[in-house]
Amino acid sequence: MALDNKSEFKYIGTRPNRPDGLDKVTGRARYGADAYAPGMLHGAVLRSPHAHAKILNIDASKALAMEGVKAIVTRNDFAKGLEGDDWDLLENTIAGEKTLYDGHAVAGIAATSVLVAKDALKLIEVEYEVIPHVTDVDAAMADGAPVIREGAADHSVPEGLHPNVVRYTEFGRGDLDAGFAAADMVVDRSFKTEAVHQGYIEPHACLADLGADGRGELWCCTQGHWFVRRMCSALLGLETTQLRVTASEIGGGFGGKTTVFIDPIALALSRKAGKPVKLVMSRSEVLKASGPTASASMDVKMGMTKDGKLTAATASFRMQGGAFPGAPMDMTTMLAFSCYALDNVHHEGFDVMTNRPKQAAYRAPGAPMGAFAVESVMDELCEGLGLDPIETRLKNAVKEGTKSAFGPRYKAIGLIETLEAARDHPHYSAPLAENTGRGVASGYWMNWGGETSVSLAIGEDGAVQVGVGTPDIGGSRASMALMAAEAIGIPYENVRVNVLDTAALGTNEPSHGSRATYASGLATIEAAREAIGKLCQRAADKWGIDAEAVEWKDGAAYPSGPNAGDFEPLSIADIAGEMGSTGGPITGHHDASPTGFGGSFGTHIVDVHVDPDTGRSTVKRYTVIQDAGKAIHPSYVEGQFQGGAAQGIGWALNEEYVYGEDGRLQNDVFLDYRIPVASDLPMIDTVIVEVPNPGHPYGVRGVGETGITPPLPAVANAISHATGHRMTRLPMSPPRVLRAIQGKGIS
Amino acid sequence: MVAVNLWSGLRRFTGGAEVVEVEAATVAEVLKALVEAHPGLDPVIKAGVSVAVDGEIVQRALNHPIQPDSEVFLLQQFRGG
Amino acid sequence: MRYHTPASFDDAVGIAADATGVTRFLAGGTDVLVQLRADIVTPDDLIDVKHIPGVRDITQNSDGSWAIGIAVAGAEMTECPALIADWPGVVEGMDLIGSTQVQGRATLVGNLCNGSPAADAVPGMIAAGATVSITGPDGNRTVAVEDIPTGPGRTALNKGEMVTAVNIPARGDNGGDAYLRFIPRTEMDIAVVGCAVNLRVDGDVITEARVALGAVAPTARLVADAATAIIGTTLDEGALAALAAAASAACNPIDDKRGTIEFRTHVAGVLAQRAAKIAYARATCAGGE
Amino acid sequence: MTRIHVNTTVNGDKVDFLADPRETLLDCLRDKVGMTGAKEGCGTGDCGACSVTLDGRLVCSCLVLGVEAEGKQVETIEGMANGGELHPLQQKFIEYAALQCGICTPGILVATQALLKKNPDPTEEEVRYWLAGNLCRCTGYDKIIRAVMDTAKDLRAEKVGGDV
Repeated sequence: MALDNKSEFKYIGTRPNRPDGLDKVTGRARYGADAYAPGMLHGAVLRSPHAHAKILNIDASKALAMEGVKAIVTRNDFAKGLEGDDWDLLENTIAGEKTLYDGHAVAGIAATSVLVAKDALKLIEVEYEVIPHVTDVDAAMADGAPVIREGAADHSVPEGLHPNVVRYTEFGRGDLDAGFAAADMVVDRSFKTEAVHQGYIEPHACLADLGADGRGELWCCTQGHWFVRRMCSALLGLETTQLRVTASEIGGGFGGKTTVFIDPIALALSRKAGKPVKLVMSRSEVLKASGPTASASMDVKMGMTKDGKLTAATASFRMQGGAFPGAPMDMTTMLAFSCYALDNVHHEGFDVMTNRPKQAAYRAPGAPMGAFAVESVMDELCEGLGLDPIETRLKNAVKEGTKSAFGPRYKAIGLIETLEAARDHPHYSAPLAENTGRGVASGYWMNWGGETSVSLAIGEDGAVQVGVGTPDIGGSRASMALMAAEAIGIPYENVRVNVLDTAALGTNEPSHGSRATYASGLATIEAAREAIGKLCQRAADKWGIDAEAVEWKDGAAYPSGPNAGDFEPLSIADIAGEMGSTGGPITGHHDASPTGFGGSFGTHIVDVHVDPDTGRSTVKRYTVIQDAGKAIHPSYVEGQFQGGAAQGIGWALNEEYVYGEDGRLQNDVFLDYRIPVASDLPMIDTVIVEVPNPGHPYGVRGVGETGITPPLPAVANAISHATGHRMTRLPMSPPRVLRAIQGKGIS
Repeated sequence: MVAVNLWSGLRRFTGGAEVVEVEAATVAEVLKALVEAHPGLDPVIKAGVSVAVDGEIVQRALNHPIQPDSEVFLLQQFRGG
Repeated sequence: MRYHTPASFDDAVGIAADATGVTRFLAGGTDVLVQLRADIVTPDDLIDVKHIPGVRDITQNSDGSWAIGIAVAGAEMTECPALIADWPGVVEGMDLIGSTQVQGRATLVGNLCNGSPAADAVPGMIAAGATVSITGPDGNRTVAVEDIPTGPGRTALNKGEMVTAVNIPARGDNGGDAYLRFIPRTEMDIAVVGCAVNLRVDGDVITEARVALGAVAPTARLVADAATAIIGTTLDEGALAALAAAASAACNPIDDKRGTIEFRTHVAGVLAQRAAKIAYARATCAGGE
Repeated sequence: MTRIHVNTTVNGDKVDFLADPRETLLDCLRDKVGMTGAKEGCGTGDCGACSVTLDGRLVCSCLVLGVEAEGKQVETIEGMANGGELHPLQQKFIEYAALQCGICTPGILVATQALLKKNPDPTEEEVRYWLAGNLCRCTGYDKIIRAVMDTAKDLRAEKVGGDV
């Protein structure tokens, strides 16, 4: 899909009110837990209190005998004989022979009320045999560590590694020895990050209604309802198209709602009880048993000449993604050095299983950890050689045609533009207060295209309805409406965008990978162009001329030039008003798996004050600069930048999964899982850089994910400068920073 | 012939080669030809890979065309959040 | 669970004394409901005390002392300028608990009787020399606040007993108090360390002091050595150093998800100094604030 | 389990329902009164998505029992607009893009309205601390704070204008 090279836009780049705004400020918008059905039952899930245990027996007879209890399901109520990813998904949804982590689902219950369901859970008797567990990534790779699952390793793992290492990757190029020999300074450091959670405010929720004939409906909060349909169908042994899934409004996802946890259980309960079943997770269940991100243990070594040229770089990433394969070490390895032109580079990655919940995607999955390590080393090199961190990055920055560290050459990209904007931003040269450090870091996310289907129909009044399959998490209906308005030349207010259910449209991948505005936007524009072709044909028929002699501009058909004939233009409303009698409905449709999604670079600047007596860090000023390709609705682009930065700050400073010696999660409430609150943050300034993406008609790049990549190292670099001690471990909680200040090392 | 760059972890399935030349006009043909040339790559490709063609990353669009002079990289499967 | 709305303390005590299962009093409910929700405690009898006359009152007695009703919410204390003028530290401690929303419900007595070592309202009350009035099947008694918590989640209240009011002494002249806590964020956390200082000056010399620490031992504690360290001084550098050392020495904390022993012990000294400086400033320019 | 008949007032309308004493006001509003504008994000008073006012006082409805609402006045997000006319805060939140997913928005609007009633001229710091119990994971709070500050300014100007 090529770039239009359009320089003037009428609607793109404006900031109209979002179409779903009114619903969301009045409480009308219906999210996952806001659905009710006649005769509905309420579900609840029994979860393992053990990190690792054999299930010897489950006796549900007492619970089933309780008044109001209508159905109980265990693993036996799901599909048999699954393999690969489907088996993993089922095993994570409901435990089989073993429970693999604290909070692992063991049984589901449906009853006439939530209270009855919860009371009945206590009557289910499960006999466990507790076995040794491991939750730390390095410990899980060590000799003698408990094995989570024998034979889980795939073809990629070389001989001799612990069975908990289930995937391995290695790639690179050049001559590392020569590269490091050419360096004036080499920094070789180890880093560690803890697992964090996406922290969406809406817990997972669904309402399932599945008949004994295998036909069913599911209402749920998800980033991708076709994914939900495929996964649930597999786990319940249903025909995919027999299950109709409707995506509710979604209260945040950030990657964590691209898979299923409770939906298959609700469907199984509904099938067994013969009634609709609503199932809603508590916050504690969300933290314990949805999909947090991986934790990482990393070594990075980089060499630099005294004039700031990188000569060689190597990295090793060990990442745990819970009791299943899937830690995003492939993305971490591919993107770790993505900002820099390197001739001599090597990466190694290990996917390690532990007794923790199965990790799910979290905003640029895998990239922030790698960026933390690499950008910290970059900063230390600049500091050690007395070089400016932005000028040095500019000296090594990738640009169009540069061979990426992971292989392919970049197309048009905007890293240099973000670095130049950062260098020229007043924040970068502002004076710093006492005990305050400034950190800079860059980051990248490559984005994603994915299966996409969009339908567009002209209404009788000339307004346009657009049906997309990507749930709207952060304002994408407004973006689609702007793109449709621009393509057709009608006012934004005349475009209605709906997220359709799985029965109404071809398969769509989720709103993930920063793809919604890029891919559904591209398909919307193409669908609009198809409809315009039909509109022109209707005008041509009416005028008795060839369709090629009709031109579409500003929402109306015109004869193209004097030779075409002298006709009054026909507006979209004119044509639509007669469409029933001129050939029937007018629609446009586009299906694609677009590949030209480009990628988005960002550079962040942050000032952090550190209290030398307590180690407490306060973010005083923050600036995000990122390439959006073309900002369709700048307010929501800024919102993505700001949200990504805030999540990254939380990850850097205070968020972490804390497991006790017993392998149980210690902080399963928002009181102790500390995401940033309003008073923790300053205003977050934004600069939108626009280097058009050649793979989208209007130049769009996805912007959702890149923003969480630079904050980890930017904040770490700032604290390192404020304290004079290099911070190599996240979170940089006050006890850890205080120890560093006191010279006791980084624990 | 199209030169396909592999990641170095795959060398043990290709007799040490990190660049494999295959006859192919689409991404699907590249993957098929790779497995024919080196059957050890079969599980790798079945598990899911991405293919970079002249800087564009293809995962699902297997009909994506490839020119003889295209720069082609086999990459690990992409994920998004 | 049975829900009761007694109209008098006698009725409330009667229900509690007769109860055979788990009993909880409900005022603000910000702890009771969380425990109920998390399935930690589901009372058999829940006694809502908010229907008892007078429990929402903040009263200043003729001698200048204060009586605070057991259902007075934190937000109501922060809306009482005279109380803030007398006991800013006590009000600060209450005000730091939870969010604005929690402030609309949470109470001093609830915070005390929940028995958390990290309760923010408790060190301020201890430093102020506050007492609680208790009524029960065996009559009434008055107990110093520091004697109420006996361990995490445990109090000195006997079966059937309930607190009926918090009594805070008259401020008197040339006094000041302050409470500070350490948390990793700016709001919404449980104290990692809390410290309250209450003192009186004669000129610029400290003549009386009480220092209380929270979250560094199984209960909030009054630290006599810390008070001794600053009495008779002008809160000079030496006195501050001695104060910090005494505060740190009084710590007997645990390592947990919120902080380490090492960190809590160090920060207790830091907070004691900072709180003392605020209290001292308030005392020396009393009325001038 | 014996259920209790509760008579209360929600957004000015008298309503009644039967509540198990273990059910929260949030449960009762959503499941019995049919008002799903207040959301449950945590159930422990840490996220503010369930904010309502109870006799004018801002509270988390997940930390109030349904039976405690007896004889009280409850105000929820559903009562904020005047018929079809949005409250200035609601209008400004839309204009400022002060919401992304929108799940925290009802709670933040109810909390902010309570703030501006109490303090029509808050500083940025006061707004941030007042809203510290309303978690938002999407926006980084920037646009929310700006929308609140700007609404407060507008409302003050309107009031001054009215006085003249």
